[in-house]
Amino acid sequence: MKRLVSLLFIGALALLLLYVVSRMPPMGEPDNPTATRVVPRYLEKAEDETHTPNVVTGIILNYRGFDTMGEVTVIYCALAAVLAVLGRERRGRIRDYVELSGLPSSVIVRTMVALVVPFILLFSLYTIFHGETSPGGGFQGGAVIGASMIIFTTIYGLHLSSVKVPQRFRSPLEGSAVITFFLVGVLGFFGGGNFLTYAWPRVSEGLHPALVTWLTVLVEVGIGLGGAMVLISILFAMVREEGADEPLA
Amino acid sequence: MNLWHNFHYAVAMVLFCIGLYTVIMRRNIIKKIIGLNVMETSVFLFLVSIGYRKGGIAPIHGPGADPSRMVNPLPQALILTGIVVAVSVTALALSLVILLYRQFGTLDVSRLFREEEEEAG
Amino acid sequence: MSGAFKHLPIMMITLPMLGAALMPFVSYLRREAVPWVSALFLVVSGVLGLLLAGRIPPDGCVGYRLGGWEPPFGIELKVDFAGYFLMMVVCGISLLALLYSRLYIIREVEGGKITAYYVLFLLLSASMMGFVVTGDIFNLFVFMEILAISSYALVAVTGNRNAVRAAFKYLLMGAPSSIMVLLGIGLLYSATGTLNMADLAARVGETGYREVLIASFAVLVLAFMVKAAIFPLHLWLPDAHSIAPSPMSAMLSGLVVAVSAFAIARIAFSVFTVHSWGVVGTTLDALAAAGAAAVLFGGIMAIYQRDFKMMIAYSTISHMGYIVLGFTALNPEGLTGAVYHVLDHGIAKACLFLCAGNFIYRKGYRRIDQLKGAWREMPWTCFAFALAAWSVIGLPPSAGFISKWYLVYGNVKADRVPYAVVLLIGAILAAVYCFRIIYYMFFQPGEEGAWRDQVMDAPAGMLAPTWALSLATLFFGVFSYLFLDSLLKAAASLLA
Amino acid sequence: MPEGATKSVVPLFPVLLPWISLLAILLMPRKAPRLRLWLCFAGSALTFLVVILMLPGVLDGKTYYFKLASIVEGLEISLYVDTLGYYFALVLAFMWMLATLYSISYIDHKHNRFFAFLALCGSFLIGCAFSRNMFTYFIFYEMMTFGSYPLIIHEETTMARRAGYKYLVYAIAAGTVLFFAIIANYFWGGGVLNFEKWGLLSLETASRAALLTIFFTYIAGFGVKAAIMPLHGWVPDAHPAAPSPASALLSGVILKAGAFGIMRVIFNLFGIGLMKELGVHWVVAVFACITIVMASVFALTQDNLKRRLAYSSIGQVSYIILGLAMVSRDGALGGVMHLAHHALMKACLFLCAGVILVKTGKKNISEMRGIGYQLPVTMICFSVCALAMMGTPPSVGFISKWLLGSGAMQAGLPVYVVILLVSSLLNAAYFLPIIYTAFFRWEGDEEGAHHPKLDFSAENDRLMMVPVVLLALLVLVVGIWVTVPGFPYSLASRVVNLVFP
Repeated sequence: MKRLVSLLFIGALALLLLYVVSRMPPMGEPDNPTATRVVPRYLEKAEDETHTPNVVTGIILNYRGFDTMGEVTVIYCALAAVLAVLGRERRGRIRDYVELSGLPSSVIVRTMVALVVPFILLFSLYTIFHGETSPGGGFQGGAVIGASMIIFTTIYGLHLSSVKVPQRFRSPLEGSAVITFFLVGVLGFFGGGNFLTYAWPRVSEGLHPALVTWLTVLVEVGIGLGGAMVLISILFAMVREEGADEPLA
Repeated sequence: MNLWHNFHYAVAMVLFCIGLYTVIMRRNIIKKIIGLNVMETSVFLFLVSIGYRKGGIAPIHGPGADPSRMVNPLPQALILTGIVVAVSVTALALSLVILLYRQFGTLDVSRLFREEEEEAG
Repeated sequence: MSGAFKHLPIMMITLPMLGAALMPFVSYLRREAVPWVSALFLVVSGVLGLLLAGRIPPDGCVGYRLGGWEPPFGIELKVDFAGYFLMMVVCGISLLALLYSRLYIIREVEGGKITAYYVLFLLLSASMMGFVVTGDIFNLFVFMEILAISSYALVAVTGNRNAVRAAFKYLLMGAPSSIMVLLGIGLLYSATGTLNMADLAARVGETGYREVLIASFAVLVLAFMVKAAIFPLHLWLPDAHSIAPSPMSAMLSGLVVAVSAFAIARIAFSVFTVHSWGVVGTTLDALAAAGAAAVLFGGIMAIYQRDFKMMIAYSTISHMGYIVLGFTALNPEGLTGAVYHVLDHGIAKACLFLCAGNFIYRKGYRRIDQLKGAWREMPWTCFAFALAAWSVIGLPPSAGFISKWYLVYGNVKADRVPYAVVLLIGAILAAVYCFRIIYYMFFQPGEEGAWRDQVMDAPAGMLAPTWALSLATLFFGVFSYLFLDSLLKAAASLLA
Repeated sequence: MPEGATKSVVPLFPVLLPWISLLAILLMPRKAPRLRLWLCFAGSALTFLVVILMLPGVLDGKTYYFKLASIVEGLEISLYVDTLGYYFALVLAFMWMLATLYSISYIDHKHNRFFAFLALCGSFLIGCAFSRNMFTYFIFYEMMTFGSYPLIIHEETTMARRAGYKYLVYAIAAGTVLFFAIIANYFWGGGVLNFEKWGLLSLETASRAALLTIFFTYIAGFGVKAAIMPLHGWVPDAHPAAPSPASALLSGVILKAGAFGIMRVIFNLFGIGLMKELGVHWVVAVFACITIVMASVFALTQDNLKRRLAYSSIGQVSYIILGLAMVSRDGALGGVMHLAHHALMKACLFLCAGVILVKTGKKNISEMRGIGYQLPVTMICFSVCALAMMGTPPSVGFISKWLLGSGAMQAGLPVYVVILLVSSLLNAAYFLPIIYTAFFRWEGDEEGAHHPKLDFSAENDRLMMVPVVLLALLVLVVGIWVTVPGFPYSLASRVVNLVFP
């Protein structure tokens, strides 16, 4: 019965949504509201105004930088949420639960991972620093770093990876994305602009392009670092299986 | 007909409903989370398709890139944020699942909630 | 506004975020400092807000362009008086709940999670402050997500099985609704090509895609109805709000749902403005009907609860209906009532939950009949509870009376006498469930051994926030004239 | 700012002074309970003194005004002393003082709670009397309603709890209706609720249907407090359950707050002109008549003394309502004056009942044989007041009934006179047996035993006897020297002259 009602409800919803779709502006036409409003300016002026050839990066970090600040806060929030649910590994006691993780694997796999991980890290750096000219950016780079640690952890176990990225290094850096954004934002005040203004009006004209570029890169690095640390911490919190055998309550 | 022309949107909507169905009807909570992700992805598909432009090129300035032919970069920027949000929600949901599994030893939603009724009654 | 003052709103929002980001570091240095440092950030934020007092023109709004980009190209904060007012409400109540947490939370949450608790707490309040003043609809979504994720996690923070289950239920309803918000924003964007609320308002009137607009409005309203727990979509609320640790229940019940309900008003008035009410009117009518049902349903369910936190949670459902009925009246009085109700409901509900927390902290009691005779042992908590309940019922001179006055008046003015009557019945129901508890606490002899004969109330660190809130219900009732004039003007300009 | 009013802080003092009593209770050391209670009394006496000091000004036709807060344009919380409000304030401040004095030796447990709420209710009631508009009135009225709840259930017996529950149910429902009435008035009446004119609404500003809605919701809202049948249900339970000084106040003053509200509605908001135009006052009058007769009939069947007095109060308050509903000059005068007259008589009766309860422990009339010999002073006072209630001259009861009868003739409806006569007969029917039982029956009288000797020793408690005797004397004095300035007539006639220009 419940199944039938749900099916009917969802079917009706689907029909309604399809009807709405049929009334929407045709996709891809150049005279759609989406193509004629707001966006042309981004496409035409972004390079001059944000000094990033990649318009998407320009929008993310500059025009809509505050959204991105929200975004890094969301991911930071997710970390805090995961930690609030699962708890962080305790300082110093990490050995207790190390042996539970780490898949048994052959020498070939272990060697390959050890060889590949540095290259992945290098690639992530490229992604971070090249974000403004090509697809990529801070968060993607951070995610790549996180992915490298996932591979590493699955093969070598939590203990070794937590030695490589110890808590005392990780936890202060987890908020670095938010902090960077905040600092860059506040610097905007002192440069005579608003929060998150990159092109400080008070600084002489000649400095502008370089300043904007450097601030953009700074933010990218902050996002990358913070994102990576957050992902690694989430990973550790989830891999950790302390007292997993018996139900707690 | 517009629906045919907008088939990207239509697919997104159908995916959305499939995701919703999964969330509502599946009893396994991991499948519910998968359904959630399907819903999210469908909306991303929807938004990216809004930004599509016939014969468009990537919105990156460079030699030979004509701004008037570039696709709409705004939805892409929004989707990046959206993806991060989706990842965050999924991470939280999965950690809740871990905890639920530790405590109840089951992923079956009907068993989770049947117990609740027993406790209440 | 000129000079450095124009930066204050953004600092109010971002400072708690910064605080949250710094918290792991603080915790690494000295874990005991975490609650105090978190409180410090909220205090600074609140002080900045106080500096703004009198600088927001009541009949207009102060725009703040982030990154200096003019709208609609950049993101804009639109701080109108109503938004500023709600920001201060959020800041104040969060601060008190945070201070309360310091002693309470070590009982319920294991040590390793406490830092995460404060991080989430700060993010929750920062996101709510951003949520009420942002002028960009996608930014609204981002803040809403921070809000949602931190509240899911905070429900589960105790890690006990019911809490995790309630949090998961909450997430299972909350996350799809977030996705629906995104879908609604997508639909809106496809029909107008812009995300700035003011620009949207201008475009909504001239664009030709009526069906898309209606669909988008309906989807947004539906999604926010889940977030605000308005009647048929309230299923997650009673569990989540009653099982969460008490200061968290105070935040969730007092602020989170109310702010979400206010978001509907923001979208209805700032995006789909007057000239499209004809288009979206049916949705608003349906919403009002749902609100009326919520008032009655929540009130009746609250009467039948045995667990007092559960009762307060159902009362919240009822009060969300009040807010909805207020702004759907589509006149300044109704909207003022709704905004003022966010304030007084927030204060009173937070106070009730903190009182409930005091009982749980001292005695571990959760059932209503265990409160018989509580007055002898915990008089201060009981008095605070009575004062807050006074406001929940809406008796003069509490703040609840003022908002009830405007809600009913707005509805009468909008020629919706049945809804006005529903509001009054809601107040009667509130009186029934509140007076029952007051009666038990003060005038009923307790069971043998349930309560000691000497006064042993909650520690001062917990009583102080409780009492601050309960006195605030009186303050905002007696001194409501300080705000109402401006709020009415702000409401009128929001509706214009 | 109302026309011709003097801006003055004076109205604020009576409202704030009772809070001194409250502070005294909260701050005084626990070791000096007696001193604390005397401070309470000092607070209420001081209140009365301040009210008295305003008398010359009010008799000169001055009005005082003090603004507390203005919520928005047209909606303010402010105090305003006009003749009608002052009249009510004078009555209640006096009653309050006597009740506080009486309570000092009457209340034997939980002093703090009782005196605190006594003081609070006093403050709120004076706030009611001095309200400038319906909004302010409502605020004070509601606070007073819930503030009197602890007084009613003070004894904490099962009966008191049940009565308190009933009281709450009625009060909440009535408050809600009243709230709606005020909103309707505010909206349909053009956003004004002020009392300073005699007739504010008119058929030009509002439609007939709207005016009728407003009128009847007001009557229903205040009717619960004023115990118009069928809204009287809480009264017969609350009075016997409450301690005697609280019952004296309930029927002496708190019931009158409802009647006073109706006065404000009829005189100030609607005005006599509009009342005549609308022509619905007869509905209220019919309800009042039914109440007068039925309450007396119910009173006959009660054996519990306070319950009988409670039913008597229900009937008597409806005299006031009837007087107002006659829409005639003398009727209104009688109604307004009866407010004070009934307060004097009924408060005295309840205080006597309290003395009987404390000294002999007897509640029911059938047990009171020969009680006039045990408590002679009390019972003489009781008899004086009971006779006054029947309308025997020379007493205040006679004055009221005379004026009401004359008003009925003015209104051209002699049927009201018949009602009044019937009611007087019924009053006699339920009061005379009490007097008879008290003085002409005694233990063993059927066997021919001699009646016992008069025994004054039980009445040595001056704190309780002073209010009783004072009230009984006033019942006579006010009934004889009617026109002394400060007595009800001097103020009520001014009011009526203003209402009927």
